[in-house]
Amino acid sequence: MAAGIARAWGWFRGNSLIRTALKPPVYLSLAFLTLGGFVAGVAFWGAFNTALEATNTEQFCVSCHEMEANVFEELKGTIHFTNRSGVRATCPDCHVPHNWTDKIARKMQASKEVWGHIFGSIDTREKFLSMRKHLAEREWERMKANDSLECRNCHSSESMDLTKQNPRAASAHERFLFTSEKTCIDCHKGIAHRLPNMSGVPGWQ
Amino acid sequence: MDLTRRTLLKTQAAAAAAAAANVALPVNAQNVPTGEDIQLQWSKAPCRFCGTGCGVMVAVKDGRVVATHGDMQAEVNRGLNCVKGYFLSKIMYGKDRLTQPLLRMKNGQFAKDGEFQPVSWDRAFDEMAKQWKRVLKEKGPEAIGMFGSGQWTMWEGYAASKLMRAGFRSNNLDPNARHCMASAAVTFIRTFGMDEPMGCYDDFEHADAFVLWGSNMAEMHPILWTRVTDRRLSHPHVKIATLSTYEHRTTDLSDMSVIFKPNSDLAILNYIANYIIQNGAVNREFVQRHCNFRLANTDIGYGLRPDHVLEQRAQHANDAQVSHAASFEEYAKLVSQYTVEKASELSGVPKEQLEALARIYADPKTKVMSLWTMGFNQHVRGVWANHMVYNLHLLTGKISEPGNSPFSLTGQPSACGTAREVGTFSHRLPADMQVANPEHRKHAEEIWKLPHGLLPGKVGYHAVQQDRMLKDGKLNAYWIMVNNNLQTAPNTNNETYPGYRNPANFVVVSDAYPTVTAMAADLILPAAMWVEKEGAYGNAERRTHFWHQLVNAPGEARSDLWQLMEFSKRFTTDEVWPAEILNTHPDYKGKSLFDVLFRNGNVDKFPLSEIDPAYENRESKEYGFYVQKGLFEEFSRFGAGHGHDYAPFDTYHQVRGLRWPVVNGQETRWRYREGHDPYVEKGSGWQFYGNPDKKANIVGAPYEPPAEAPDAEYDLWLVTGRVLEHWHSGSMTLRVPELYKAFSGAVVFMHPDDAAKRGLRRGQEVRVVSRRGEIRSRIEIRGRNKVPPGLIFVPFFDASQLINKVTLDATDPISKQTDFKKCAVKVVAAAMADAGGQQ
Amino acid sequence: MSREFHISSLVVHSRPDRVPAIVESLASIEGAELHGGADAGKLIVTLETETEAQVVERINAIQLHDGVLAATLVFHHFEPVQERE
Amino acid sequence: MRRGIFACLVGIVPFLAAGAIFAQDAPRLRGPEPFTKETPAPPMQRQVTNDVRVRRNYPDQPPVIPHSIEGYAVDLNANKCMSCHARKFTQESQAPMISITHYQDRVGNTLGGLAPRRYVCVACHVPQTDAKPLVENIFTDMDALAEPERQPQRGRH
Repeated sequence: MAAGIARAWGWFRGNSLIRTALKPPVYLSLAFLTLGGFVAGVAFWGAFNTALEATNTEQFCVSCHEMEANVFEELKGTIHFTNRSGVRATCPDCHVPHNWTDKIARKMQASKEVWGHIFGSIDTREKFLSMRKHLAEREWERMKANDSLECRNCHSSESMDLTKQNPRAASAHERFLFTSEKTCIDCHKGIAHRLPNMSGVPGWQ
Repeated sequence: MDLTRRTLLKTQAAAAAAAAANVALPVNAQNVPTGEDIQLQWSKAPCRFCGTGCGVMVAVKDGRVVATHGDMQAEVNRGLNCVKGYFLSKIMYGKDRLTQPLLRMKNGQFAKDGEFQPVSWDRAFDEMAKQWKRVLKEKGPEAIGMFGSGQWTMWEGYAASKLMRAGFRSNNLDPNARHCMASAAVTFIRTFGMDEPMGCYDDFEHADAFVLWGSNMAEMHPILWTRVTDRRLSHPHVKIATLSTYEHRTTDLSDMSVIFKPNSDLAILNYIANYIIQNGAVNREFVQRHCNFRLANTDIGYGLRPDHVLEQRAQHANDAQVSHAASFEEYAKLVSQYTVEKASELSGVPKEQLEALARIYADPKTKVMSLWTMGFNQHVRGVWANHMVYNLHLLTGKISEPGNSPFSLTGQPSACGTAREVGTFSHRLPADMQVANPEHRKHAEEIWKLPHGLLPGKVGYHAVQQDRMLKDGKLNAYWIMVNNNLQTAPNTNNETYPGYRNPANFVVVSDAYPTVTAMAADLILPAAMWVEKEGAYGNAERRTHFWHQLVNAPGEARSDLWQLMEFSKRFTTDEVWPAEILNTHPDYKGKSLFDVLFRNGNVDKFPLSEIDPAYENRESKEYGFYVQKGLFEEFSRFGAGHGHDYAPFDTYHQVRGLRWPVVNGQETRWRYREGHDPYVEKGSGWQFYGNPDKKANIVGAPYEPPAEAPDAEYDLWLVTGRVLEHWHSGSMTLRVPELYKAFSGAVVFMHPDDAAKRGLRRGQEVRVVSRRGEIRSRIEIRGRNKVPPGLIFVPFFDASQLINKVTLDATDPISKQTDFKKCAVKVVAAAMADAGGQQ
Repeated sequence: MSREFHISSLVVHSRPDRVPAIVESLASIEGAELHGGADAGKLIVTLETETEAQVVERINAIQLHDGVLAATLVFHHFEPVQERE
Repeated sequence: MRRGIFACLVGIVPFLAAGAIFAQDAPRLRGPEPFTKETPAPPMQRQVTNDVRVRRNYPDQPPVIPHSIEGYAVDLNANKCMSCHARKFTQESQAPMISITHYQDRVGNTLGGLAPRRYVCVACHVPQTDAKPLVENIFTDMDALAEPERQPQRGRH
């Protein structure tokens, strides 16, 4: 794997266009630098955001075998995949915050997953299962910390109509959600993917 | 506060405890405000459903069953029942119970195309006897047949066997157990020379590892599964490995879930044998002292009709059962082809998983219990699959001791007791004896006090063959009891239904409810069920379990036993036996079959006074002797003294069943093992005494492909089976509202990707189409079963979605058991197909 | 919380020589009632309690009694108290 | 006597009698008529989710589940049912506690919690759909038998 990265870097350095681009400028006007910098900035910004959006799709997420064979496969049997009105929650809906700064922070975290992919830390089902608790706990912590922000992007507690919920759900929401005693993820674990070993997790035995 | 209700509950609580402890409560202890009105009479009975054989306590009040609960004293279940068992109280009370015989008639006469009309029992038996006599006269005994069941009580099966074989002189008697565990039964005989498991349920509490081969125990044997989960969750070292073609509730609780391509279990089993040999894990001493090696004939066909191209092409379709003596080296060479790479390639299972599985068997310190049901038995190579798992246990010597146990589970409450021990298969007599063996027939004739040479030696038609012969017009008088074969047989549209409606045939169905099969019959006889008659069942661990008649059947419904005996009165020996036999035995002349079969000095030996006065017994009261006792005691003579011993009749009414052989009042938990089995000689360790040399057979066979596999047009595997809440064809459980509401209709379990690929959504109506037929059903992509892409699962309980119109009538060529677990189908949207059809 | 009533029954396997003493002590346990079985050494006892915890507590109390081999719970049923009239 | 009357009736009302016997949603229990006829698949039924406790047929019957259990884990990792019905969670969840019979193991010892043999809740407790029963069940509640004055018409058939 390390050899592959070295090879890519070698290619990158060897390419003549890139070599030229990397040379320090000999003579350029300040105006050009300013304007050019602005244009380049816009271009870079656009490209960055486009790239960011491209990585923010279900298609991108499941392009990794680890995601496709494990968590995505499990999602398919749940209500977040198919439901009455046909509104599907895709991976980033739940796992990537919608506002920009949180999104970037999450993306930087996610680069770890790329390393995980490259080094094959969960490339078999068995490895994935043995890591599942760790992976799940990280997501639960994140969602707990942001007060289940991604859940609330669709399921706002202000927009709930208790008469449309079954009595058990209505009473639980009234007692725990509206009073802010609990947040979504406290109760709704394992709704999109299968659960890890829950021993020691509060509320489970 | 409702004082009355409290008192009522308290009385029930006390009665339940008293029943569990076998203590009689003094009358005054139940002297509560509502008086004797709320006293319930509690009695024991085995559950009516699967082969587990759970004990239940049944409460009767005013001639009606009002409650049931798990019997605390029953060893099998110790107080637990599954949801079906808990609702046993309601199975007899569907409002559409059949209460009088119904005959198809036009203008007061029987007519094949007539409408069902109520008739008296006399009229029903008259018509039936007329038809039987017509067929006997025109075609002889081979045109008479009967399809029975592993749900018959033992004496009903025994009486049917006597009536068919000795009365009508036909071996065309087969139970629906043929569809259920014939592969297991046949392989027991081929391997050990004797039928039924060597171990017992006590193995559950001793095993270190459970390997399930094609068995979804969590749904199909839920109470045995409680014993497995108990062991697993209380002992962290215990592991469960489940092999299946899809994930289900059992894999949810398994440490290892091994999902393989249909039929490739054969390759996996041979790979494990190879691993055991390659890694020096063979128990050499055990193998040398206790095993023989044999190699099976290969390329044996698929039990289809003989003119089918697959049969024509097969080299050994006609001698599939033959095997040849071989050496260990020859066997080792055969399995050596099954490397981990090859097994992984054939099965689609990762190598690491296969190796982990093989280590379970190879490790001498791990006690392994292998369990299997229909995944193994309903298999075009079911006998081979059974052999292969015995091979693993025999190679490692892990057999016949607590926790080391190859264990075949059964699907019906008396598959073992009635189908196997009593011998209601077309090739069997009681106590593992064979109709083709003249010595065995002679023995039967002696016990039955019948003239020598009376019993026919030709093996009769097996289940699938009966359907084919009905269709072809070679089987013309046919009686079906306690089963719903038109819903449960394979390829029913082409192979079963045409035979029932063939104008040359007269078809009689005895059942408690108007089932699919009953509705296609010419005469329906209303049957008593479960505790409406005195009965005996034999469960999967050789446990014989009795119950008393607790209530009367409604209306004119009568037990199968009464029906069989009553029908026998309509024939004299002169009408059904050959003149040469009667001439040499003139004292049998002019007698009724009832006289020679049931009033023979054995069956009528015990007076009515021996019946427990607390219980009703309709049949005995009618005939003036204790019918059930007479039949059982005559039957038990077949096995006495050679490994099939039963306790005296009355004992079984006291205990919660006993596991045979019962010698000197002691049941046997582990057969063939010194110290546990009284038939094993001291110093021998193990003796597989069913075989003359007291050795077991390790039989080698290869992987062979299934009869039909998905292709470009029919691109999916179809697997059929049961669900927890419904039992078999659902004729009882669908009539219990709670069970019906728990699983209200069959669905097509499909992988979400397969659904998406076909543009199908959850709940959408589809057609499941094979080369043989099609049904309409609905798509389920969630729920308890998670199938892999390329495979669908459809349960068969729903009479409005007869999935067996779609299945293939391929059988194991040796056991003749149908493969309900694999054929090729396609699934298309119903709306689309309809639109296409209208153009 | 709405009140409940719990009805349960036990089989108390007892050493035959201790049965009279056990029977006597049962009388002092609230809600316990003996229905029979003294001859067989298997006492049939029902418990009427308001919570399940009391059931466990009482089984434990019975189990600890000298001469009791085992107290086995056979039946347990509870339902809310119907406040009628 | 009964037979005599019955015999008289047979001649007059064969169709009525047959009609009464088979009056039910035919294909759902008896198969299509004729067998070869195609029948549309019944719709998949909706789960009952009203959380209303259902009266038991007899005290020994396991109560049915009045809510959906779709996606609930009952596996080696987790038991979702117990996260509400275990004793320690019932105050928060307001769910009925598991019966204390569930604390006893196979040999009769009382344990501190759910006995492992009882781990698979769904083996005995099943959710319900709102499907209408295909045929009436005339099982009679023992209370009805015990208290004649409250007894509904007893269905002798």
